[in-house]
Amino acid sequence: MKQITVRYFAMFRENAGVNSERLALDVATAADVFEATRDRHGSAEPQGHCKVAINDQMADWASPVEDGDTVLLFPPVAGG
Amino acid sequence: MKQITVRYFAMFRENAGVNSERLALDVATAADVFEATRDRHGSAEPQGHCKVAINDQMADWASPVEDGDTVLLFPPVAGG
Amino acid sequence: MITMTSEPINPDALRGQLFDPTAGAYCSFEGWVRNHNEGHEVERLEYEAYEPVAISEGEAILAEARERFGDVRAFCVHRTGMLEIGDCAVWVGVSSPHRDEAFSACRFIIDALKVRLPIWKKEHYTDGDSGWVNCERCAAHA
Amino acid sequence: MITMTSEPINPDALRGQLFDPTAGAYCSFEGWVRNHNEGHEVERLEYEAYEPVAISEGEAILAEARERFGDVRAFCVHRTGMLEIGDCAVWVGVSSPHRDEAFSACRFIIDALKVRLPIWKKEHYTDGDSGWVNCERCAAHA
Repeated sequence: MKQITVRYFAMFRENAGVNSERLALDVATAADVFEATRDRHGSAEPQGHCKVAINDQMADWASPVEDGDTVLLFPPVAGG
Repeated sequence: MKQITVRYFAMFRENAGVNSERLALDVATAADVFEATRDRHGSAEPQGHCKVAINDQMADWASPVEDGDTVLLFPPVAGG
Repeated sequence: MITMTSEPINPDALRGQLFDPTAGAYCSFEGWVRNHNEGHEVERLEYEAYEPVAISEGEAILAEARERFGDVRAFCVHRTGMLEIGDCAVWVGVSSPHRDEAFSACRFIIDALKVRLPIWKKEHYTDGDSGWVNCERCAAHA
Repeated sequence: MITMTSEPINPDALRGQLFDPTAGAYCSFEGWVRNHNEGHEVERLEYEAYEPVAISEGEAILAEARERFGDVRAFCVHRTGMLEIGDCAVWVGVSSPHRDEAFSACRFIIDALKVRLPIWKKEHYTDGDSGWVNCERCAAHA
């Protein structure tokens, strides 16, 4: 198990009801974190429409996550 | 012969030494006026790079000119 | 340079920062809050941004623009918080020696900002509903 | 609307005239006097325009832009007289519901203005020479 801090934004935050939470997760990649939090909070947004950052760096869903990492889950963006 | 007022702009005006002049010309088209004034003032600018207006309306070189018309000779433009 | 601000954007002041004696062309783009979107009457918009990554991604986009279009100076500013109809939500300005590069770089930058920056837009409709733009199943009107 | 002016152009005031609650996009272009052209060091520029035809041709170009790009509002202003380095020689502003049309119409308008309006530009160089731009055999440096 890894200690992962997950931060939620926009509709993900509204859905989770918290800005962030620290979770003990059995995960290898950013995609695993996405799935774990989707199961936990019941979001229906497809992963392919979302983005992820690890420790403030944009990342791929296949990027590995390490114990102590902060994973930022970004729902579909709409700047401009 | 037709009485034609010819107006010169930019380098054509500097070349002719006048803003405009009234000429009695044996001309049928705007192109004829261009040639007559080129012979008169010695401009070397090719007609294809220039534009013409008759009585403040943009025209073609093949446009007919009538007695009393004002023909505006525009050297190569460079707006913007 | 890219900045995020909760204050009104002042295009004229920003434009002045792009002056350069070698620049013959300036192109700017602004996104304004309009009163409708996909058939819904919009009353106001709320922008949320995650600034640390919005800034670093924005700077990466500006660097890519310089790499692609050469001798261009480019700035942008994005609003956060609550905006009313007509407010400027995003401003992009580019100056360059010639106009081709100014137009191309400006278009490249706004297109990239819209899809790459962690910024979210919640529309508040005149009927009282609201919805996050681009979210398939989360908007109140979906 | 197109206007010609011998006074400095104020882009911010002009931009305000393009506000419209249905407009989500605004694109502007400015031509600035730069300090060089084709290898020559430019000190200042002189613009001469024949206003009656410049205005009627300019209005025709704006009407063509509306025909091609639909729901766009577009204005432009062109300077006349003597301009210094950094001065704004021409301003084009377009607002529209979406950005594709704003960019395309703005580019169409500036491209057309440059080749269709009876406006002439004389460059004054730092070495004291001067020349009409685009004239093959008339410029002092030709």
